[in-house]
Amino acid sequence: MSGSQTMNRDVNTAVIGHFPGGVHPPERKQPASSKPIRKLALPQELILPVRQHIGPSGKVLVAIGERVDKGQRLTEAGLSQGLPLHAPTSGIIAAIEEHPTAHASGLPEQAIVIQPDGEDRWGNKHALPDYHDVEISRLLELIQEAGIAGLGGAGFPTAQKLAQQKPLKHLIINGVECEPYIAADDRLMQEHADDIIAGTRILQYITRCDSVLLAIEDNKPEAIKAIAEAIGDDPQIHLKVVPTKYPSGGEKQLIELLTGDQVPSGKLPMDIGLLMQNVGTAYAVKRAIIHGEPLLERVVTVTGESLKQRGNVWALLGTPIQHLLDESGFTPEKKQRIIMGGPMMGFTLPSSEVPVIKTTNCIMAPTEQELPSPGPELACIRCGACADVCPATLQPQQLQWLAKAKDYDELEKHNLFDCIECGACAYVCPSEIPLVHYYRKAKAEVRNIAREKAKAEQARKRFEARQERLEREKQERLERHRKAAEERKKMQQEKADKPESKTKEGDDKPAGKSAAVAAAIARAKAKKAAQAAKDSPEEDNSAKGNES
Amino acid sequence: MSLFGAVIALGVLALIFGVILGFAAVKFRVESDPIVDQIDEILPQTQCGQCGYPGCRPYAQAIADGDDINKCPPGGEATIKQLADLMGVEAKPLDDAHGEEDVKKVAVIREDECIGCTKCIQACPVDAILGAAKQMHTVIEHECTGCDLCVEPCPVDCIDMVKIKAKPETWQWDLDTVKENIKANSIPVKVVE
Amino acid sequence: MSFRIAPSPHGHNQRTTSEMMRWVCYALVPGVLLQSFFFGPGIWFQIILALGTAVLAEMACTVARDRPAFSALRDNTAIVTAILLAISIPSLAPWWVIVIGTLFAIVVVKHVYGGMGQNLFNPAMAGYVLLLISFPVQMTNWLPVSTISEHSLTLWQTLHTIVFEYTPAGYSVEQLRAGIDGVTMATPLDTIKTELTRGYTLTEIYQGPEFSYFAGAGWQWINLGFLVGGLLLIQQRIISWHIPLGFLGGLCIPAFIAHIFAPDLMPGPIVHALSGATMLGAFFIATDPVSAATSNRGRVIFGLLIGFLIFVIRSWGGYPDAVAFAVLLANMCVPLIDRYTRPVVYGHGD
Amino acid sequence: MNEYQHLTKQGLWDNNPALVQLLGLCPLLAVTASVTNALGLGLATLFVLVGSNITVSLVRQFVPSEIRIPVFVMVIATFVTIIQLLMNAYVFQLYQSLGIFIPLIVTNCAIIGRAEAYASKNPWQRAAFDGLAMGVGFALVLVVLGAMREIIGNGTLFDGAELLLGEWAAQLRIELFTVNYPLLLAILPPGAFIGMGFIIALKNKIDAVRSARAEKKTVTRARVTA
Amino acid sequence: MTFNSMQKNGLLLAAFAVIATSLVIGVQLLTEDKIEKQQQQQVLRTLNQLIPPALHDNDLYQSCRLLEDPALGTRKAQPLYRAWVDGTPTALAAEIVAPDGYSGAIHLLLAIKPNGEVLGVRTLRHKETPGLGDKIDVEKSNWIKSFAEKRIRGEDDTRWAVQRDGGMFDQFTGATITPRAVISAVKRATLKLQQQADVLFNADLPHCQEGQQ
Repeated sequence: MSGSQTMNRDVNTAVIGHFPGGVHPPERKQPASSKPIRKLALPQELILPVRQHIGPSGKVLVAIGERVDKGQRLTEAGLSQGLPLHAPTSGIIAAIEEHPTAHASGLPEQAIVIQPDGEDRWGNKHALPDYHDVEISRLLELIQEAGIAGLGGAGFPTAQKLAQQKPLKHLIINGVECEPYIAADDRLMQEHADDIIAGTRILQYITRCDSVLLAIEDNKPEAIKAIAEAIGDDPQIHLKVVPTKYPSGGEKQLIELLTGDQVPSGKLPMDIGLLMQNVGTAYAVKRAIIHGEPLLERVVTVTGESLKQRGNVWALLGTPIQHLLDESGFTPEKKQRIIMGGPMMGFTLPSSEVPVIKTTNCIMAPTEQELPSPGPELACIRCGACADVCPATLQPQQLQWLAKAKDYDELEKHNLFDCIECGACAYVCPSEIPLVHYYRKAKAEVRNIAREKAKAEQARKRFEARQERLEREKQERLERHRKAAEERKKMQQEKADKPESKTKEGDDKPAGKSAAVAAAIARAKAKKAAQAAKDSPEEDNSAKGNES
Repeated sequence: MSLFGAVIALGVLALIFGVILGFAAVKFRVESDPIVDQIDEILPQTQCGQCGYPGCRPYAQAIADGDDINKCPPGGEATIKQLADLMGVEAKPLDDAHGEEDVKKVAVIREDECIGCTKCIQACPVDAILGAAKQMHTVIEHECTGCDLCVEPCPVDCIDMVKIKAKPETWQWDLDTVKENIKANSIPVKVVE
Repeated sequence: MSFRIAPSPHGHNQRTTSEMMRWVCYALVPGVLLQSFFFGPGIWFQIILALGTAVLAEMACTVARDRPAFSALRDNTAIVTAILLAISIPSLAPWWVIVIGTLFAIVVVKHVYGGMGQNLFNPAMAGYVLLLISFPVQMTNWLPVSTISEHSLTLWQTLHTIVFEYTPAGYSVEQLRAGIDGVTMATPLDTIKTELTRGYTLTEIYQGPEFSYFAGAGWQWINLGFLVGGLLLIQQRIISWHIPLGFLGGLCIPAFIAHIFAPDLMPGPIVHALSGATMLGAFFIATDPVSAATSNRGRVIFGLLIGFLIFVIRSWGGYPDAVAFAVLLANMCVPLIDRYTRPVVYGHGD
Repeated sequence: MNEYQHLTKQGLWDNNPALVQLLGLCPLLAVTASVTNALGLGLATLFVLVGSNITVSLVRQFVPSEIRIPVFVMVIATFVTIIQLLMNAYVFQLYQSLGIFIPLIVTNCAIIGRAEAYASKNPWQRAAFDGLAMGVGFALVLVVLGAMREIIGNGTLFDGAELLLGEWAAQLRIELFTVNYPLLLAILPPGAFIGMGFIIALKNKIDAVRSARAEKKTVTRARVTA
Repeated sequence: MTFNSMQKNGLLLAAFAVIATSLVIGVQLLTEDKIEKQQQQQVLRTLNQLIPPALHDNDLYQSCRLLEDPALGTRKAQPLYRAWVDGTPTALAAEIVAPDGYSGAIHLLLAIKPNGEVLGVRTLRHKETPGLGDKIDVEKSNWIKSFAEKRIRGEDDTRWAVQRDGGMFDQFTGATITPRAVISAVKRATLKLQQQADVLFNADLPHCQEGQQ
């Protein structure tokens, strides 16, 4: 705070709003915020999941064995929410395959594996040093083509967020970075304040907004100083220093903090005339427009006491986590945890073979002593500590009961989906209940139920349509039979002496095919018989029934 | 005399109330609630027949007429709970005489073994199998309800019921499965020179 | 390399439930010490009996419910329940009183309702009410405080009385209660209640030996002891101030108003606050989180309700003290209070 | 299982009005402080139930659905009033101790419930039997609860049976034990709630054990399609 | 349609009401006498405990008169029974109320000789705490019998109090309010009945059956 007061610039510490709840976990940002961002050696391979953001994946444009340049597009943007992907360095496409990805589930997704050739050879770049006479739609196109997604966490495609056609009250640039340990944005602000402000001005130009609120937490005096200098005397960009409290960097919380307004449930900030972008995104936009460089790398905080060298690194997208750990002097303890993201919202990785993706802001390898695991879960004693810290003023203890009881209707009535999963409730729970985990499960289940319901509805329609069709066909068949019978009668009357024609079904089958079919049936029968011998005799009956 | 008065008074009162009730019965008649539709809405529409009724709708009708609510294995616990809420009865465990709740599955035809007999197509209650006589058949995965009614009629046993693969977006946050996910799917990276 | 999987958040700051309960026990110490000074060492036997019963009952219940025997003891809540019940009953009550009460509290009120965290009622107070209703004689046999008592019992005499209901010399508790002039002494609240019905004024009643400075002799110091412990709990953030404040407000404000209008019939706020189980109730019993309201607004209302009910029952009800009844009645209102004090969720306001 | 066996099983166990339907709790909780009272009210309820079921069943053809509820209520109220008068005249002592609970039989939902659910749809023989089964089921629960509370709260059984059954019944009184301090809670209304809870829990437990032991049946799967 | 339904339902319901009411009336007429006899016996049973047959040759139940006097503890008229032997007044019994019981009013039956000696007291109805105050019930304890043969010396007779207050009656463990209430009610009523015994035996008071039932 003292740092900000010594500067006679537009540093506005008067915060309008306030958000309820919140916690003050130990910050531990020092190791990462005090050292410059390191450059890493090129890893052996880069693993690029085709889908790194919300929405469908794009179409792969390269083939195995193909040589690619740095910045070359690897996938084509999908339909609505897609984003293209680029080669972070030059090299050879080694594989296109399923690979565990940066997701809590550890489930595999399609990924392009590049083996770097070490040349780091750029392909074509379309730099655009002066964007002011370029049409906004073209700028959005450039941002889209650069593959920029929100680097703060959710990873929503930036161009699509910017393209919303509504007048803005404020453009908010989020440099709060409230999670403990993480100092990626902090360090980026310290080292690239000018780029960030330049990026901010591009965003401002695109959204035609004349009021920018740039928010930084008051525990980052160096960043505040750097940004304040970079802003200079620009009257449209207001630096807002917000008090340190987790989760003030959450989109909804920061909006309440800066403007005093709440984003209505189920709506977007856009609906109340606000748009928020992360400082990292602003930086990426600047690189994309002014330098023509797509999003190829990002700052990742690598921290935790199992590492000797803690700090921030520039990591190419696709860098395996193992590489980051190796480069940071990793000495794992027993039952080591590797966390992607911060201690509050990050998820543990089952394997270090997963890559850095666009939204990876932190990799942690904490020791047990540093971040003790919670003890065994005890029963909720309804102490209300969780409700006191919930920034969304939910009733976490109630949600927990309902989640355990699987009462999904009631969960929705208690606004489960307004939970931002910040983890403050579980952090303070004296019974050490993994509350957020219950909510995530419940949310997944609610979504699943909705999916099942839609599917059931679809199935019902198809079933009914089928029944209708069968009924219709039956009627038609009956009609045909009736007609045929009449015909036959007539014919019989007319040609009473003519013999009946043969109508055997099998006659028109080609002999070879039918032999193969017979063989297949015989095979299946043998199999079933063997099965039946093992199982009960009833099975046998059913097998016989099948043939009829 | 007073006793006689009581009889008269009560008789007259009853007459008046009877008249009012008669009036109300005609004036405020409410259409009966289509409870069967509501039940049918809850059922998973697999049309699998495990409940002992030919399809979901007949079972819905049966529940409305007082049958047990715990006969639907595909719907499982969740469906029983919803039915219990709707019918105002106690939820009870699935009656395992009708089968057990299982993970969601889809039918997959081993296409090289299919002889194109169309028996499975006739068996599929939701028309989720494509194909024609003597042509290879295939299951439209996202239309398949996993009822497994097609398995039995197949003369060459070429239909498998396969667990629906979890995807990151449909994953149910079951942390116990993470290690298996990683183990089952970790593929060594091939290097092509 | 395989790593450990854990749900977020990673790390934890709050005291655990068992630590909180341990703090509650520490905070009871000043009050219990004073109580044992004024009512003799019987309270220690009662606490030991209650603890033993509670631990065994808790283990039996967890085993019966197919859980490891020691799992439920880990949270220390049974211990708190046992101590609260033990210090609420007369210290010379026969041994089976506290055993029945603790069994009822743990088995019926806690485990039958589903165990830890599921109980609708405060187990200690439900146990107390069971005892009060079932054994009114034993439960009202409070000795006069030691400073005005004729008799003071040794450790052995106390134990003998608790086990056999008579002192080694053959006196019953009833006889021990007789004061200097042969008149049986009651608790100050009981004295106020009975003497008021006989037409005495409060001024006259306060002349009696049961009273000194602000309220009942001895009782006032015990209450102050629990107040000190309660303030410690608030300072340690084990409990929030909302319930105690509401409780004392709900009791003292009506008492103050009534006292102004009828100074000789209605005891004043200080007498109420320092009598009976007021402070124990305000800081240790009403604040049991399981059976209390959860939001801060709800907690104030919950506390006010208890305080006001105590005032009403003490003034016009059948029992001299009413903390237990008031707490149980308010417990029943908790779902309603919680429902109507639910805060507006982010994004759902106007 | 024929209809009568089915009705018996329903009334006594599966669909017991007190334990499963939880009907008529008000008189049930109020009078079960002793076996004698419980038996008295149980018999009175049984009688009313059989009577009203028969009557409702007999008149069901004439009663349109619009006024069936008031008619049922009138039938029941008439029976109760008659019983009350008869008890007042012939078993006065019991009448005194059952006091206001006799008129409360009118509000016992078990009775109107049976009238609506069974008697109004079935011939009178069956309705009578249903009333008997349900009434016996209700009375049994009353007696069990009464016994439980009397033993715990008083240490006796059949205390005051002579009021109900005549002088000879005084010998029925069993003094199980004498305590100086009976557990008054059992006799007081809260004891009735707690005791009732335990009886219901016991019943559910028995059902659970029985259904766990029950043999597995198999159901043939219906085929929706060809 | 509407009219039909109204007519049919109205008439049917009325018919049911008439039948049901008639049935009830029928039974009522049949049992009337028996019930009255029962009620008499009920009152007599208690009365006979207090006024033994030797002390009366008249029909106690028929002797019932209504007396309205605040000394009986209530403003309502209370039944008063008078006993004679050969025309000589032998005993007076009255239902009295102790309004200040621990849990509301306690209804008592008090019988005295014309000279003021208490024949006995019984509790008719009360709501005192079970196990504590309910010892005034003769089925629970003999305490109530301690009034028998007691006499009262006047308004300020200090012996008519619980021992704790220096009187001659036991208090029972844990409860003092209940016995205090009973004693003061009995004391007040005894004084009154004793003073007015002569008047009451001869007064023309309304019959019980007329005033209340």
